[in-house]
Amino acid sequence: MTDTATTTEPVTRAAAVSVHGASKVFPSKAGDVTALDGIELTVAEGEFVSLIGPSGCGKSTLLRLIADLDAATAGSVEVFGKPAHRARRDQDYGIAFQQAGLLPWRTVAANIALPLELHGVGAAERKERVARLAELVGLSDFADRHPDQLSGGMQQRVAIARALAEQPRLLLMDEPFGALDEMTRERMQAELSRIAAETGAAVVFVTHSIPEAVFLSDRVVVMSPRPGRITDIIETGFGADDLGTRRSPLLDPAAAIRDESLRETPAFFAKVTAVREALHGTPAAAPRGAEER
Amino acid sequence: MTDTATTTEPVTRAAAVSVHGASKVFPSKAGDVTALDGIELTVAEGEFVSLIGPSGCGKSTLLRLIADLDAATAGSVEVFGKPAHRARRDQDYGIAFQQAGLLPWRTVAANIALPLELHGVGAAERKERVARLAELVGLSDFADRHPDQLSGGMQQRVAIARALAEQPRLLLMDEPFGALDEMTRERMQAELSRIAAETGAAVVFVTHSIPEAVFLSDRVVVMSPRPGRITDIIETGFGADDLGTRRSPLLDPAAAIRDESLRETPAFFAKVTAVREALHGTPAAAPRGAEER
Amino acid sequence: MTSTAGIETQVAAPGDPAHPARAPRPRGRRSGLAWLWGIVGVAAVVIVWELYKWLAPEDGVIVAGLRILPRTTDLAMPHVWVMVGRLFEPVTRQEGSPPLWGVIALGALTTLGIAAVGWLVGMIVGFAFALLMQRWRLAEWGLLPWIILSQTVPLIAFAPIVKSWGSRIEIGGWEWQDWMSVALIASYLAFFPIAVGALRGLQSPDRIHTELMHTYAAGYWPTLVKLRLPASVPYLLPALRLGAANAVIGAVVAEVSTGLQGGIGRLLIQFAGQASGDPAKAWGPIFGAVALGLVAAGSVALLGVFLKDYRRGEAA
Amino acid sequence: SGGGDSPDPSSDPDGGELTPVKLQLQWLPQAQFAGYFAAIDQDYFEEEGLDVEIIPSGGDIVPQDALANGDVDFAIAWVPKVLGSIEAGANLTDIAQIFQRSGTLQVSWADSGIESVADFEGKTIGSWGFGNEWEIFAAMAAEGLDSTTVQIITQDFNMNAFLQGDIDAAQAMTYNEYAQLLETVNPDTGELYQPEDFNVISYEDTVGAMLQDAIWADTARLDSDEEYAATAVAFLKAVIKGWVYARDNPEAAALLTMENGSAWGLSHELWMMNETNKLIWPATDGIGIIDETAWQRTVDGALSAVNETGAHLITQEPPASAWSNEYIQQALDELEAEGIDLTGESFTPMNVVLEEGGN
Amino acid sequence: MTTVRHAPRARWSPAAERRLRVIAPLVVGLLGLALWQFLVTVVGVSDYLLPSPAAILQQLVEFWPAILQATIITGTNALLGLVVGTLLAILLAALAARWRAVDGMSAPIVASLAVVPIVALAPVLNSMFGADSQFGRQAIAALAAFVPVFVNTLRGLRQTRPVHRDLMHVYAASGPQTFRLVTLPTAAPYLMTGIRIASSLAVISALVAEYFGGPRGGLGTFIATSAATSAYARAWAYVAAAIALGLIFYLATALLEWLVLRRIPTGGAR
Ligand SMILES: Nc1ncnc2c1ncn2[C@@H]1O[C@H](COP(=O)(O)OP(=O)(O)OP(=O)(O)O)[C@@H](O)[C@H]1O
Ligand SMILES: Nc1ncnc2c1ncn2[C@@H]1O[C@H](COP(=O)(O)OP(=O)(O)OP(=O)(O)O)[C@@H](O)[C@H]1O
Ligand SMILES: [Mg+2]
Ligand SMILES: [Mg+2]
Repeated sequence: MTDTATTTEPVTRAAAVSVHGASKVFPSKAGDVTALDGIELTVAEGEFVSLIGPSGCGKSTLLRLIADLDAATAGSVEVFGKPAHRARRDQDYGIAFQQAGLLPWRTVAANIALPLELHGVGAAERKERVARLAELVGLSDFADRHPDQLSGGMQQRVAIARALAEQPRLLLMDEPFGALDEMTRERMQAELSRIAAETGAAVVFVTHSIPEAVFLSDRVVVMSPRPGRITDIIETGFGADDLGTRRSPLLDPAAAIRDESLRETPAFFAKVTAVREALHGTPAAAPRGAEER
Repeated sequence: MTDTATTTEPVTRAAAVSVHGASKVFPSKAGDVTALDGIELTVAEGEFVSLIGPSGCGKSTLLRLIADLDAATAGSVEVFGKPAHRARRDQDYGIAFQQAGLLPWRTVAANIALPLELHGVGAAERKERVARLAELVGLSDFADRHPDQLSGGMQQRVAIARALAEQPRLLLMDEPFGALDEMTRERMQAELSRIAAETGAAVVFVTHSIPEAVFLSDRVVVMSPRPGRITDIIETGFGADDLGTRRSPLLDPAAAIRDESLRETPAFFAKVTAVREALHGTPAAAPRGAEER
Repeated sequence: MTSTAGIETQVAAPGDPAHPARAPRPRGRRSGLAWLWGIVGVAAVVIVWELYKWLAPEDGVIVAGLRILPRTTDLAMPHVWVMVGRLFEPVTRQEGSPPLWGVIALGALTTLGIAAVGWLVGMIVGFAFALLMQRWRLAEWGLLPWIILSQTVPLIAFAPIVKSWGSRIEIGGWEWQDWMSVALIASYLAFFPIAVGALRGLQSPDRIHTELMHTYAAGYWPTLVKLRLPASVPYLLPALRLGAANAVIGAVVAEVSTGLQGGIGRLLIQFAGQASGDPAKAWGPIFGAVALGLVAAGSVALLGVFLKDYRRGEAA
Repeated sequence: SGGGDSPDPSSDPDGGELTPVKLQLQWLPQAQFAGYFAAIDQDYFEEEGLDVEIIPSGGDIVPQDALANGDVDFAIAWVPKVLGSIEAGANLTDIAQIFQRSGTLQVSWADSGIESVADFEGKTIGSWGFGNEWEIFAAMAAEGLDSTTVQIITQDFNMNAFLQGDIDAAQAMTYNEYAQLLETVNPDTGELYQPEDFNVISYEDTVGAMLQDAIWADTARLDSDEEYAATAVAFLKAVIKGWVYARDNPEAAALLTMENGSAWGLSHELWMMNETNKLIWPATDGIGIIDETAWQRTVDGALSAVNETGAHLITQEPPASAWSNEYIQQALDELEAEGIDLTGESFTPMNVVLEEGGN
Repeated sequence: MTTVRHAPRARWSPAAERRLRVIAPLVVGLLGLALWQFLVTVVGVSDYLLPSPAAILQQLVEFWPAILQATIITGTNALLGLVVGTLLAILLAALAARWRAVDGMSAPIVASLAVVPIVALAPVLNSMFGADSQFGRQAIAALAAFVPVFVNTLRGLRQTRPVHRDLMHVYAASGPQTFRLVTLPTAAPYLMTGIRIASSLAVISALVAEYFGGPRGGLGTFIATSAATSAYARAWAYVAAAIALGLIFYLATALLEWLVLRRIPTGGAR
């Protein structure tokens, strides 16, 4: 635990993510689709930021720009002060998707080891790191299982371990718990909160769930579609003692870990309501049939 | 609206659903699985009941017993006072699943018409009923579309219209909104609430989502797994003026329709907390790796 | 092109069969491009053929006593232009002899007719088997292995028996014709993919759909008509396409085997007999047979256009 | 002319109604079967009160099986193959031996040194299989060679395997495959190959010589069905007239085969007609008469032949019912009266010029 | 409306099901044999054309060494063809999956190969490669095997899930690494299915090719030779060997498929 945290010690002063004036246009036969327009977003080191918004508002696209899975049409995307593609090559971030995306023919351990293998980490070190990561996500007993022998929640934990394998200081997650049932999901949220605090990594987290965003984040970024824009940024202020940044886990990791009981506090409920209102504008139901495809 | 409601007028005094001492054992090579054990449940006419509980606690199994998709190993399952299989043959209920389960080669209208066609309803009447149902779920403009041209939420609405096609007094729904994103889901919940009120049908609703259960239901049935048992029944008391039964929609349909604003009331939050506690027992996270498969 | 897709039934796809692997592209441009590349592909074969014939030794390339690349003599590999040119010359020197392509086209049409009958019979039989196997699992277990095994029986071995037994059938004024034996053998090859494809198709409805029909208290026949048949279309179409290709192959082989006159099979052996003195002539019916197979498979693919509503599941 | 005055029990009672008859050939229509086509074309069958349908064969149709199964009434087949079928249980009788001589050759290159069957040892020998290989095995057996001392290659429909050197000696019928060779351009000279380019072993000159195209009938029906026996005689009469016509009008007969579905050109068919005539004529005892010595020689050859799996063509003498001159003799006798030349003593073959590709 | 309870199919316990899956085809097979023998011995379908199973068995015993020899020859041709055809198909499929142009160019050729009858190909291949070697038959078996393997492999190579592709991109993995770690394992089950289908095709093609020229000695040759002299019982004994050979190939490849699928589970993980 302490030695994963040591990687954050030689801290560069650059933000984990800084996006300036980024936009993304997808050409299509029925005309161009502006998925993102004029996005400005900075994520500090160690900060947990959620992106929330209706389907099609460009949350995934924004995350993919940061991960250099797509290139921005305009604007700049920097990760730890470097262009996104440099950061990708330097393996400065870990990523997890809605689908765990494990290789079904590899065991849990081999799945976690995949990025290490690709980047030439020696077998002995690999083994040791995988063991530590499996421990971190609570799957030590399942290291030799294949993914199809795991529940959805367990698969997602393997994916998170894999994303953490190279001790990145930034974690990108696109609805990682979207496919889980609500109870498993709440448990996973608590675990993610703990893991993020323990590793001190910054997290950009895409979700559809307001309580999830509120429970996990230091800041919730609310987006709206067509074109994809950031409409609001709401700070939760839970467990934080300075503005916009979670209390450094180096000082007191435990303080940053969200507790289940948080969900039942009025403060939590108030933030949920705030995000809901930011999202819906008015709390009325949308007109019938007007729902987007 | 009023004439769909007329079907509830010749009301039999029997409950919509009454399950007594029902249990269900699935044989498997690794020994028998007791999916349900000693279930006692009565759903009154016009009542909205949600089943909630962790994965594998037997929610779907219970719903399938009521729908006569499986037969109980012991105990009795009655629908409107008849054995479940009689009720199925008499088409006393409509059903909808997590997946909309529309036939992809049929248009929206033809999908809604399917049960009518199967039961020999004449073309003219069929057409008229389908038009009314499409109107009810707000899809009149989409009657000639095929399912692949609809969004997930729209597909789910078609499935609900189909379930209502034969004006059943009982609606069975197994996580009908499970595959939708949260914002669409909230909208669908409001619509279902309206539809249930307008048609006066009793609803048995399976869900994983506590807010969903609380928002929709007159009563929330909390279940626990291994063996599947009912551990708690929580009355919400929203928009109800007598115990356990929603105010009869014949008297005042509008009063039974939940409003979006309900979600932001402290009463709602209190019920959510109550159900959560009933579910989790203690609000602490479960031990790592112990999650069920 | 169409029948490459036709072989898809042979794919017992593990997992989700309708799982789209790529983002769909604009359809028109794509098929235009496909045609273009297809033409380039054929041209490439022609060029490779001629280049090889030009560069390689007469006796081919022999490695360790084994000829791994073909001879390049005119006997073994006539020039492409000679083969094509031969198509437009008369069949024989006899006065009034029609051009070779005409005879081949006529033979191909004859075979196409016979193959079509074989295909129809194969479709009916294959479908009947599929229905039987879908209805009773025991029938599936008992029959399916034999249906698979049936295709390992060399059909040439029983072509004479079919002809002989057929020739004894005479019902009233109706008499068994020799071409029917050929059609029957063609149907034997055609029925296999259709039976397997139709079975997969009939079994393809999701559990959610079969249960829905159950909750509607719909019996076997309504379920079949409203659910299983429409759902089987995406599986059936490639199966029918493959069946058509098989029917043509079966018809050609059976023509050769039973000595039926008039079809392309007969031309194949007749002209193959002349291949020593007139090598290019023997290639005519080979091209004809390939064209015939492509036409047969392609026309079945056209069926898919009329059934496109039933193929929506493929994309969704 | 002669049909009316010949005693024909099958047509007389029916008052001129024709008796339907099916004849199974053993290969595609070609001049090898010109006599039968001529008999139809010249109405000889009709004159005998018969309505004959000729059924060509393909790769796998065994004529004697079609006959034994009752699919047809008469069949043309080589004697040795039918001997095998008779031993397997077919009940057939050779009622006319149309070809008096074997037309099978084994062709090799002039410089190959293969001059006789004895030279086959260690060589690659071509044969079509399908029962055509027994003559080779019989001839080899007479030379003390067994089937394991040579490599037998199945030839396909043409002579390419031989021309390209895959086989040292190819099986060829005088009337067909040999012509195919002579219709092919010699790449060295640019001209057609010439007979001097080849060594030719004729099986007729070996102990292995076997009787070939014969007309077979169903033994049991001959014995029990008088009408069938009478039909056989009438059939043979027309067939003989057909072959006489083919002998006397080879061009017309060759053209006839082309009309009946041969894909060859006229030069090839004419060659085949001419060579076929050579196998039939002169027929010392009259066309179709079975020569007992030749028959015995065929039987002996069939008994001695063993293929590479150790299978014998036959293991015992065929029954006496396997051949009979009774019907052909009766037919000849009746035709004799009409003054037809039935021996062809004066037959002189013509000189046919082959053209490239046989077209 | 009807009393048929069709939805839940008759349920057997897993053990009973496993047993029935073996017993059912055996019963059907025995019934077929019994019917055959009955037709021949009792109804009196001529034993001459359709020999009884007993007669075939007797020939099978008598000519066992020769039949085995022939089976080995044909089997070797089929096996070589299957292996070579499979390798070529994988190679070309890999190219076609990589370059659209190769895909487009190979389409008409593969389609043609799929519809060309053996009887058309055999004489041509004999001319090209020589009738004195088994190469022609092996080439035909290879071509027959090529088509299903190519089509399935190409399909399989395109099943790579976008999430896996993204993942490899994120890891800055090289092309060969991606192919080895993701593309190939994803395609493997499809490849196996293709090989299983190709296996019986290869056998039947190698056998039928023997009808149309080349060295004697294989099953096809002796089926033809035996039938030509009406030795039908012997012919069917060879046919039985051909069926057995096809079955062996099918079962062997099915086993291979099962082994690979066991090592590469496809379901479950999403
Ligand atoms: N590869 C692409 N090509 C064309 N359009 C695209 C592509 N990817 C995304 N889009 C479009 O960009 C917009 C934003 O998509 P994006 O996937 O980022 O939304 P999202 O917020 O992640 O939605 P969801 O909540 O459904 O995941 C959508 O309108 C989408 O249709
Ligand atoms: N057909 C079946 N055969 C064997 N076991 C079954 C079957 N259906 C359900 N079970 C078992 O019964 C138990 C209850 O299953 P059920 O599907 O009712 O749970 P659930 O509450 O609906 O779960 P989920 O929330 O995941 O849908 C589980 O342990 C499950 O494994
Ligand atoms: Mg997204
Ligand atoms: Mg469930």
